Amino acid sequence: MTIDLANQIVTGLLTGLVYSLMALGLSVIFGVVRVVNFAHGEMTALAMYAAWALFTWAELDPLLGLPLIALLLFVLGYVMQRGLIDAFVAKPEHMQFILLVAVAIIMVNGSLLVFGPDAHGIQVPYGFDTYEVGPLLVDKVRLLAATAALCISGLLMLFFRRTMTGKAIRACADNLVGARVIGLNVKRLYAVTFGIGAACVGAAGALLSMLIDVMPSSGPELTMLAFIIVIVGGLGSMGGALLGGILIGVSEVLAGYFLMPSMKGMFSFAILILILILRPQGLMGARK
Amino acid sequence: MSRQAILLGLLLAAFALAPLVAGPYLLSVLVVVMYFAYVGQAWNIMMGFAGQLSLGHTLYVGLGAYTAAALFVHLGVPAVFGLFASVAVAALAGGVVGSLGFRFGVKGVYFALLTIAFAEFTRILFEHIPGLGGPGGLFLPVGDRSGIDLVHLRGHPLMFYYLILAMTAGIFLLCRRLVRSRLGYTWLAVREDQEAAAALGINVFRAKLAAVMLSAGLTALGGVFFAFYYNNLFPNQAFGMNRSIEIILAPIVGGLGTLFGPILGALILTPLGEGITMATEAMGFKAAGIKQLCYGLALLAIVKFLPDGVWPWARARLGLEPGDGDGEDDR
Amino acid sequence: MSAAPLLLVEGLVKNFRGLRAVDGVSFSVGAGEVVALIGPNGAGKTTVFNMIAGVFQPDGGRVELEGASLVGLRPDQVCRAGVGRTFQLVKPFGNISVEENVLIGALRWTHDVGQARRRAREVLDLLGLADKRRQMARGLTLPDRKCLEVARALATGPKLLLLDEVMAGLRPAETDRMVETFRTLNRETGLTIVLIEHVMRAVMALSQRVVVINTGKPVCEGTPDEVVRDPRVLDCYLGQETP
Amino acid sequence: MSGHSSPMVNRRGFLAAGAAGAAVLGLGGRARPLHAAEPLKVGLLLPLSGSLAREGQSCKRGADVTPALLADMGMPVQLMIADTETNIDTARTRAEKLIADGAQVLVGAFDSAHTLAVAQVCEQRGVPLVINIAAAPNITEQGFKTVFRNFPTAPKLVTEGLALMKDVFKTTGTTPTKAVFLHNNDTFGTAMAGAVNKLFPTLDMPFPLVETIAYDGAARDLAVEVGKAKATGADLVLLVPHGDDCIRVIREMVKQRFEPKAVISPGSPGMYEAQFYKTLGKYSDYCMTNLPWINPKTAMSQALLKAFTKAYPDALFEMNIGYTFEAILIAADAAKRAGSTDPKAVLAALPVTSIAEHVMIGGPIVFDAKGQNTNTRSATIQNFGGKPLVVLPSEVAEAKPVFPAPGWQQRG
Repeated sequence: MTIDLANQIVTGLLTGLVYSLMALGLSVIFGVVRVVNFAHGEMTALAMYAAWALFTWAELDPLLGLPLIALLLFVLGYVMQRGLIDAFVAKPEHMQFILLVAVAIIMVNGSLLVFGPDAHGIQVPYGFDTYEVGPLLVDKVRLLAATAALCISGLLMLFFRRTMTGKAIRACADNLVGARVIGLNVKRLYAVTFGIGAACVGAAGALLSMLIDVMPSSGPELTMLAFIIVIVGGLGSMGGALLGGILIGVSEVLAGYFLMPSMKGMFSFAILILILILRPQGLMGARK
Repeated sequence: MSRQAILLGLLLAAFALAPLVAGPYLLSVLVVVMYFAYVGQAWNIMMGFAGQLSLGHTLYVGLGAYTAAALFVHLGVPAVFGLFASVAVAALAGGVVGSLGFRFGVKGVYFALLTIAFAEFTRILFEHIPGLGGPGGLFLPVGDRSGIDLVHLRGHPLMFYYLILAMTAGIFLLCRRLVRSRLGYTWLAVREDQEAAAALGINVFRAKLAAVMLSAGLTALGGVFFAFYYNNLFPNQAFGMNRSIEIILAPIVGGLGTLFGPILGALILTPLGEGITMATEAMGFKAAGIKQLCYGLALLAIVKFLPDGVWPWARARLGLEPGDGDGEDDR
Repeated sequence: MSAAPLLLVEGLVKNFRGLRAVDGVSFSVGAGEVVALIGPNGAGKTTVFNMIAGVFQPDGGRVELEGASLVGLRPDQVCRAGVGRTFQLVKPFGNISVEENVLIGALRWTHDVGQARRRAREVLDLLGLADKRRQMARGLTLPDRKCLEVARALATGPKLLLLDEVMAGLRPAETDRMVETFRTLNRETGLTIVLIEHVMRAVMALSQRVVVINTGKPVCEGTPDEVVRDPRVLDCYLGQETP
Repeated sequence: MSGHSSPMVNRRGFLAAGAAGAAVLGLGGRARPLHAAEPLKVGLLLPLSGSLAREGQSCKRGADVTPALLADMGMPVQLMIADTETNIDTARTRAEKLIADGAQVLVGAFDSAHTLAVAQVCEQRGVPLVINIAAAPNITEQGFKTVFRNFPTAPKLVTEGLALMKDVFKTTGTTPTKAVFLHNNDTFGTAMAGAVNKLFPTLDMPFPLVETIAYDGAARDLAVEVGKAKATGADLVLLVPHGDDCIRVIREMVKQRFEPKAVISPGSPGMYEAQFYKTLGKYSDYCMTNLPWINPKTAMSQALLKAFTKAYPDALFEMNIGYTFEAILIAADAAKRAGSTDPKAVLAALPVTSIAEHVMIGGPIVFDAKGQNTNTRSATIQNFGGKPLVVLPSEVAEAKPVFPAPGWQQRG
């Protein structure tokens, strides 16, 4: 019983880390551009399709294809921000929402047209391997994916701390007027930020493609998941997204284990409601 | 008579006479149009007038639908009485969402996410209530489809058409009164600037709560219609996120906070969907998904080029700018 | 002792994150008086206003209107108690007409929209905005917005009007016109006014008494003429320039 | 009534399937329709996009190859295919549109909610609806006069599914000690679970059901669910998935080294689908599903298989295809017997349908007073080498059942 539970918690933790990376993209975008990307899950699904295509047609392991997919999504994000979203940055939230809903509809049905309605999954050769760590069984794919997610998150934090572009982006987030005054090209930085957020999604999608199957209708589900994680951790906070992912991963495991598994989603939404009411800035966000 | 009133009269007459020329197919499309005009208008009270963005509005559709349907199925309560319970339950739910959100200062996008969370929570909850069919669905006995029984809401599709037409006309007139009432002005003030509204003696919390509860209660009536028109309810269809999106498209495309917006939006969107289906079929595109792809592109174009909605744009072109009448400014 | 003053502020204290923004400010305003609250930037004037208006709750001290405490009331309750206010950074209801902006103020005391509309027109006439009543408020110039701010507050029918820098940014002629309006109002309706103002021309012309505060603390109080001659007042303004 | 032109074939006759097949295929020439040249316009409603796109498109593949086959049998049909977009509003308006465009019979609509919405339109317009797939029992409890369903209700699926399990144990001589029941918490899965929990105690099953675990099919990952199932110590897994969720279940079972004697579905889609085989490879083998299946031994199903493989060489030939074909067949047969494509005439002919030779396993297609075909019958199919083979009932079996299944690690 306890070993089973411990196994489950480890699984939840590892899976949560991968979800974190996806949510991190949402958080970065909101933190800087102040636009909630309601097409986030759909973009993740696109990345998963890309991983599947590379795996199927070029026999490229998703872990190796990851940089390429991240780059692809970076370009997509950059172009989306430049060509579409930028005009809506100062518009009210419901306009941004409808815009991104339209984008999501296009993505979902575009992938239906291209890839068909079937679920696509990737079976890497080591897909069924597990490590025995003491009494625990640790799934190899999850461990690899979680490690990769953690590394990428770390790199991203370094990017925002150490590089000029990263610092400039943070300046935009902290003080937009100030950033304009000192001559930063805000439009370009926003596009870069959206691109980086999308690249996170690309990386997360590549990793997720090894864990779950992708269908055109996978998108909305993933969008909701990203929201829950980011709100729980703190919208706009990078550490918060990581924490939120782990928390949601583990709490769903616990809810599934002790309650009815089909109700675990309800549990996540209950956490979301409580956080929104009691601590809307999230666990790691700063109160405005 | 103002030009707006004439336009309104013409529109109502056209819809009332539509069954004379429209076949059952067109009528079924018009029912969908009217349904979305109705719930869009109800949503508009909360967002367009009081400025509170609800992205989980199907919560109230679902609660309204399930309440009246369950009362009918389990206790035999006629729809005409059940709808009061529906309105009460939905208004209460709106009160809970609103008071929690407003009391704790949940604002903007956070409030919108809160409404989604409540809707999704309720969806999963309803999947676990066996008495309401769970995910297996709640079925209403269809009964006689030829007569007209407004008490039980059983009857001919034409009856449902006139019912939803009356509901849409009713909510239009109600909203028209509301925007010119003390409460309506209070909402506008809250929508525009809460701090300034409070400084003018407006109880912001109460005003917002009134908007949510009224909007929720009216939306629930749409849910009752939905339940008795389709005669089956499933949590994922009654409470699903995509239904919430469908509800808010019409008023936003038509023009947020305007009276004609939701109607115009619904009149554009539903036929647009039908039109795209026919056009793609006529052009020989058989692939599934192409219709929604075009729909998405059309939606994108509308929000991009007419960000204030179609009605404010059309109004300017029709010479119906507000301020023509003596203090009877139409929104 | 005579009847309670219209507004009594005593020993008002407010801390922001350990910083004492207002520290022991006291003054009282009799019915029908016009009092100016002046002081250099950051002196805590607006914070005092916000505590009177119920936006902030004071950490210490009393605020009373006609002997009844205003502490603990929400802004809308303070307004309904008879205090109208304007905001330093104007907050017009941008997407509705000028007349409707004012009408909403008038709905404070009447439930009849028609009556509120008539009141709104009177107030707009009084403030010279009548010809712009159909415009959307967001299209107004800054002076007109300031004017609208005052009109809205006036329409609520206040006993006490709190004006937060309504003359700032106005041209001298416009300032004079507005000063004249307030004097008329004060003379004819007995309206009590407390104003925060930097434009000394307006302060001198309008106020019967001036309260000076600096870094949250009271400095002195007197007639306009007394205050401008008070070396402490000069000090606090000059002290700001020379560190 | 002249409608009885199809030969009634009793059960014994049906079991001697091969010969009867030829006879029925020859039937076309015998009945001599009055307006042979005029094809029946069949409006087909399926969720081709939206969340049920996968199932809907699978049905559509079956429909695509149908007109040519029916034409060969002297039953010309013209298909008018409409997409419900997995949306109830669209389902209803599309149904009206199809009728407005001249559809004489409607077939559909896969999803129970949409089917009921369409049924109301059909009832109103006097146009017959032949349901290809939709398991909610309520559909045929509404007293509709125009609705005919050639698909078993959930209780029937489960009753037969559980009975077949006993047959598997009897045939193989092994009986499990206890079972755990995992099911998808969607419309279909819940209907099935309700039936399982209600019927299980009445069917004298040789093993106890220790726990029922409902899961959200959309849930990203099913590790907890499988972990919970493993913790019960059961040696049989009853699984009611609804699509690709079974892939995630099996994958987790392998990873968590949960080794039951078998994974059996009492009647649900998933474990015989192309994606299942492709993704799981050798781990997909030996899983069993008890459900209505295409009878591999009738001439008509062989003809359908041939046409299907030619049109869709990569797609799996499964239940959705068979039932969609049969629904259209039923409509065409009625029109032929009526000698008219007029909806009224077709409607009059439908209640006396009796099609002995068809593609699904089971007795002749006949409808009871409620419009329900009571002769549907489940079979046990088991996966071997990435293909589903019929293992029971033995009359139509293509292979022998293997139980218990070899452990995950023992597979080449």
